[in-house]
Amino acid sequence: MQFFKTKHNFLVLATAALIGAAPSAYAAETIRIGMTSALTGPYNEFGEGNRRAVELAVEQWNARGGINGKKIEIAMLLDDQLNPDRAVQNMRRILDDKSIVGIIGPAGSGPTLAVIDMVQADGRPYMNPIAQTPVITYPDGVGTKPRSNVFSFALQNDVESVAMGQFLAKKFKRIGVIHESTAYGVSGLEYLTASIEKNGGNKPVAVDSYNQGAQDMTAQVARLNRSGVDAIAAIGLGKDLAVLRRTMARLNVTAPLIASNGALGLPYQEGAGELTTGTLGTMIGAFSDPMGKATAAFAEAYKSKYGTDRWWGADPTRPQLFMAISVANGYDAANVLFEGIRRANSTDPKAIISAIESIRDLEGANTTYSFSPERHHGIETEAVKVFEYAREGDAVRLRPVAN
Amino acid sequence: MSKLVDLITNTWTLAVLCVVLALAAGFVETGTVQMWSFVAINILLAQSINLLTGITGQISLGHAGFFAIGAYASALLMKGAGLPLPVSVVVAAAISAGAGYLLSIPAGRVREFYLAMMSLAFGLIVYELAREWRGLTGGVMGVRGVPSAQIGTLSLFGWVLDSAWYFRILLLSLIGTMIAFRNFVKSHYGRAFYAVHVSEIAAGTLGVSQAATKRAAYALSGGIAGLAGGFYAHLVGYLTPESFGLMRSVEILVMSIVGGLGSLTGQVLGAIVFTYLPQRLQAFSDYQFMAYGLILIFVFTLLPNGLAGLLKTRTRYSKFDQLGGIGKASPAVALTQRHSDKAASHGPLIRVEQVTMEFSGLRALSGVSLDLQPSCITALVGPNGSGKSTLVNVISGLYKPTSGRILFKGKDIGGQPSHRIAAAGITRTFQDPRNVPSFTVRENILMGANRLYVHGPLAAALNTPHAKAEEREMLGRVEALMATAGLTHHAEDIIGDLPYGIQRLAEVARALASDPELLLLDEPAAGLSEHEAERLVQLIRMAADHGVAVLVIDHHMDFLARLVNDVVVFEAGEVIYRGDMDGMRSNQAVIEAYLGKEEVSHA
Amino acid sequence: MLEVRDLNVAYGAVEAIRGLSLVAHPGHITALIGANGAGKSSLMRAISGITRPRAGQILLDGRDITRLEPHQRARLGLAHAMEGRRILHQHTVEENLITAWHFRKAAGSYHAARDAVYAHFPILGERSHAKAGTLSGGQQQMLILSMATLHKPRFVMLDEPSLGLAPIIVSQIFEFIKGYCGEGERVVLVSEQMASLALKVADFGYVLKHGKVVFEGDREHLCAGGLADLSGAYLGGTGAH
Amino acid sequence: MDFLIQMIASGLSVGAVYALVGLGLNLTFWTTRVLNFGQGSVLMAGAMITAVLVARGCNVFLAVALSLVVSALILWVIEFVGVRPMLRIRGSMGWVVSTLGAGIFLQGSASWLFGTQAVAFPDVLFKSSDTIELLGAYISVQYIAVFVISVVIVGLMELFLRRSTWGYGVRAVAHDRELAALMGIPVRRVVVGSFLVSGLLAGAAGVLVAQVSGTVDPNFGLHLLILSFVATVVGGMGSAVGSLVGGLTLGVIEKLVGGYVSPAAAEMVAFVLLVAVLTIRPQGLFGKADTVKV
Repeated sequence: MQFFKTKHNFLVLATAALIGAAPSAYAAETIRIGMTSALTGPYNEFGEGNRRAVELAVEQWNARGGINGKKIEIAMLLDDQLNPDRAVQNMRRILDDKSIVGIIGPAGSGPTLAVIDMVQADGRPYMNPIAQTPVITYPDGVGTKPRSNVFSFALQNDVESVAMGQFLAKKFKRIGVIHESTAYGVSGLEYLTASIEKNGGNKPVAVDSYNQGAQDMTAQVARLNRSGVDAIAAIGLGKDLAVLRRTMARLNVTAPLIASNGALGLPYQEGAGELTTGTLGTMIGAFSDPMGKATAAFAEAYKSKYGTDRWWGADPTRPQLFMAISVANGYDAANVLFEGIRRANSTDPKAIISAIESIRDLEGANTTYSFSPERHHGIETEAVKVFEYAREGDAVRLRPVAN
Repeated sequence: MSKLVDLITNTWTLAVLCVVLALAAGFVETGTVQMWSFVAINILLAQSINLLTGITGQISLGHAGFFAIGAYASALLMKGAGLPLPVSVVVAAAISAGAGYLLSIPAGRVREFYLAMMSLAFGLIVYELAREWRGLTGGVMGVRGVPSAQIGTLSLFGWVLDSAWYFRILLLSLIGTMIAFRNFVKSHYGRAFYAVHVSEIAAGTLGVSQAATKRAAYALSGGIAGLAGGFYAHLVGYLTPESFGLMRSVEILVMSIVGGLGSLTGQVLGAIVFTYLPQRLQAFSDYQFMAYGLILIFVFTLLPNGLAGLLKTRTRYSKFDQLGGIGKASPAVALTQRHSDKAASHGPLIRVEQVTMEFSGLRALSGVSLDLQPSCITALVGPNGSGKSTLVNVISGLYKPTSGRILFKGKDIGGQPSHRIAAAGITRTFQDPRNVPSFTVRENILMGANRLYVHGPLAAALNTPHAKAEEREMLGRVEALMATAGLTHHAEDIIGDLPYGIQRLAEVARALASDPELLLLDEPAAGLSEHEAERLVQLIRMAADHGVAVLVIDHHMDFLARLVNDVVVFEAGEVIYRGDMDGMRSNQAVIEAYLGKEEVSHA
Repeated sequence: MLEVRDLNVAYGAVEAIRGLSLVAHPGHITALIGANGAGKSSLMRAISGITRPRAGQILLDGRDITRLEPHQRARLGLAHAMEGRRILHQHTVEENLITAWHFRKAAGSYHAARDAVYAHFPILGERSHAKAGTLSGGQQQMLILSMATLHKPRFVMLDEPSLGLAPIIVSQIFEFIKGYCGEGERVVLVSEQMASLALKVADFGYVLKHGKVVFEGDREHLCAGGLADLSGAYLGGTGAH
Repeated sequence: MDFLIQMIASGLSVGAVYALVGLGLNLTFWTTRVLNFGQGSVLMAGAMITAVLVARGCNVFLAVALSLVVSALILWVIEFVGVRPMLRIRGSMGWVVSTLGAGIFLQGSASWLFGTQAVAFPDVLFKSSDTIELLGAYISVQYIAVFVISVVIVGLMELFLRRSTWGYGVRAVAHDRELAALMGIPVRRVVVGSFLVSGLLAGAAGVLVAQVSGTVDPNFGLHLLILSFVATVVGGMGSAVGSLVGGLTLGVIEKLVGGYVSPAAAEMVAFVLLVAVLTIRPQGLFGKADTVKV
């Protein structure tokens, strides 16, 4: 009997599986959006942060009576755990629901690259909050035609590397670059090199890579050191940058570390401990003093809804800079999408897209947004600053470096 | 209950199901069709690893490697060389089959843990290559813009494929592969693969070369996984190395193990469950990893035979059912009749000349010589450890003689690998029966006939008339042998569950199924009941009547007495007597060596 | 006294021992005679606890040990030398003896026991640092005997100690067994395929076939039965019926 | 010159950890013929618990001790739910699935309890800025400490296995369970013991590695586990010394290739080495050839 039971359940599961999800009824009275991101799993920091941001935005709009009287509803909130196959399957489910009006995408370059072509083929407005690789928005390279329906709120590699490149070119002669070997790291390297040269610096004298989660970087650091670098530029996640910093200390490498945004997050600060002092990192400047009105408002709203959680950061009095790319980007993505729908006063993709393209000087948490048919990315170079961990008394604070 | 099982495993039901799916694909949502496609791909992967790990017993932790090779190959061939879908996936499969063949060369030499690690290394090497070989694979940036059905960029001879049609093509290839795979597994090749799994030594004595078998298994398995990879590439349209890491290999293995290693149906179930599980688990949100972990931990305590255990179906390794029995057409000949005129005009069948066998100084055989004539039954007796089994092991090629020659039909076979010797027509049995416990009696005996098959793997997979005819003929032999051995009513029983005596008989029958010219039996009567022993005598007599030369090791004097033509007595690795039974009984040397002095004084 | 009461042992559907009972008395060597697959080894494995019986009882001096773990039985002074030269091949002779010694209730010192062994089998002393796997068959058998009897256990089971050995060695081994059984009230159970050999040592014999006792009796009885009958019995002929 | 020294130094230290983990895998493999795919997560647990406890203001050494105990217990549970039941089912390879499941479960629990973010690992042994100078090369004291501790532990284990009574017990069980039982060895207790010790080793390795990397996250340990597998196989499953030699060889080669060829190549070298060694010597460098009996 028991045997029959399990067996029976199994058959139910199997058949249920075969039938798949039934199409949800078209609900005209609400604006339905879909989102897939890394909500759980080892890489959920950005995904979870964005979920909170999007839910906050929806709450606020609905509190204001929704879009032209229609309430907003997150009709599909799926978890891809940063796994490309899962992302593809989730995105497929979202696209299959014809009642979905707008889409907010995955939390990394890998899964985003996996879904982006099908999204473009589908044509509905798609917001890319996190993935930094520019090819997501500009398949044929920055400056060329963007994908018609893809808008980016991420800190694109090319944008991020401008500030970094200027700084490096100005201050250092022999630059060594180390990057994680992922889509993000590799394209980051390209743009950084380009930017350094554009700003009249000499191209990096040494370049090395590491795998995410590497626990020791002796080989890489020693190689850079051997080629006599006077600065080490790094592109990667916070915890890996911490390993890098510690390895530098072990090999007594004194050249300064100038890193991508990862260096400004908690994992780096905790992992590198007191070694953080002196590290420089590039980041959207929004959350540094003085905060803009919109930014402050967002921070306030977030704090009141979620309190001072790990996305807010260690210091309860003020949000960490890192919020800009783990939370605020998602918040702006949602707001711009809704604003577009509002302006279009329609759920027709074409209309919404052209409405978004018509947006000029919209105050967002991270920056002031302006889009156009040629320009589908929000964060621009002026929004990005270089910060330094400086010792103030017994505390270590991040302060912007005069550029 | 069992009716339900019959229903869902019935060929027609399955056929109908497939048709339904193919039609439905046009109406359900793309996402659903896409999931079905993922299932189909996972079924291919599961079958591929099942062939290698489940059937041939070679564990693989690197199947993602084959999967990746197939995917990248097909993607690049189509993107770069513009090959059409059928060509690109087939070539991709061929390439990763090649990779499998190459891997088998080092992997064939290692076992269990070491094999697991080597396969793991293989998978990770492919993964690292995919990451680092930017020129070819695009490195970590991956391959973008692979022609893919879901984006509508995939076309076949100008006709643009949508997800539904892609799924139909995939389904068709899956069914094709499954049928071919099934036929292949049920052919003598499948049985050979399984024999290598159970006992490489026994496999050798069936004329199966374990090295060649492993090479074939790896190549085939790689090929199927490569095919899956090809279809995967054109399903998702974007390839990143991250899709081919260790976790993918593990997933594939888990799918297959949970499905039930060795069972073809089980693989399908495993694939279905593990394709949908992650999606369904999303409901658990933060707990889904824990849930998944718990499922993996306890699935085996709950389903010891995997999902296959649920449907009480067993994968059978003969085409008996397919052919609907053996039909009347089959001639009931168990053995080929060889002219059996005892006149030794044409010399002995086998001549052992001055054979010596030493193990680290210990002399098991010292200068043994003896001849065996066709249709002559010779007993080999002597105290334990006098070298009887050693002689059989030397003749059958398990040991390489230290010195001396063994002339079989005039040519020296001393020291040749056992599978060659078996193929030449020398078959032996072991003191402890070496059957495949999970096979039926019929399948076990049929395995013996392995060396007689002439049809090739392709014929086996396609079930050509010739292949069928041959299988039918062999099944006929087996039937006849079982009749003589009195095993007919056990034909469908799993041999592992049968009494010792029956297993012994079956093993002798298996030896005869190879239609040998020389038959070596190591204590065949040990542990047989009177009745079984009688059957054994009949079997051996039948062999002799058909011109087979038989050498029997045994202690049953009375059993031997009513069977053999002459006796060879061993003592400490030397022949101390050769002649008839009565002569032996009165021979002083024998009595002393065999029975010891005191008893004689007693008697 | 070692006693077995209607024991049943089965591997899957294969019945190896079918309702077998026997008694082995102290001070006597009891032989189990029978061909391959007759159930000699299965019986011994059940007694020492390696295979769990389906039914039946095993008693040492009246104490029921049927439920005990093998190592517990070993510590009660039950030694079992399995067939097929089971020793630690990768270990040296010395290490084999040490391992055999340390986990059982040991009376006296290890060194004394070891020296006794080397005194009785000098060859083992000479090769004490050689890997056991490199010993000759006879030497391995000696080592096995020594390991089994190292603690002077009261109950000793030897599964085919003569297997594959030259007659001289065999008689040497049997001498040892006789001697061991003689000193102290010890119960010794020996299995043999060849009655002739068994009768060289045994005081009492059970002839097994298909997991049953088909013929039993003391030495005289077995011999009186005459070799022919006896051979009939253990060679599977009709003599026994 | 100083470059070479730095490579070798870090290689030795990393390699010693491989050896430590490898030895843990070896122990359980000897007694049960099962490979624990969950071991990586046990490393994680060891390090994670230490980190969390210290962050909660617990004394460092107490924290380490506690985490070692927990890791041991984890392996004990794995043996109970994941290994023992599997061994009853012949040839099902269920243990692959169950031990893997255990690992995933641990990962899941860790992310549920402590979040998925990398947690800072306290400086238990020295600071990463502590270095000594040798022939013009700076060598981290932490590396030296990690190396010394690992080697000492492995050495002690080898001694334990070779000399102590229980060591004989483990080796006997590894060689022949039945024979061991007949010698009066409590096989079950030896098996459980081997898992407990394996857990201790894993926990220790976790702490040591975390000390080098500076952070722990739920994903921590898998990569290390794989490389330790490789080290063990290269050294040969037979002996603790084998694991040590295998580990050190692998660590040093990895760093040398990383330093002189490229870090990318270093990722691959371990596996190429493995295939190469097994092709030439199927039982590994120090392994004993398993004899096929007829």
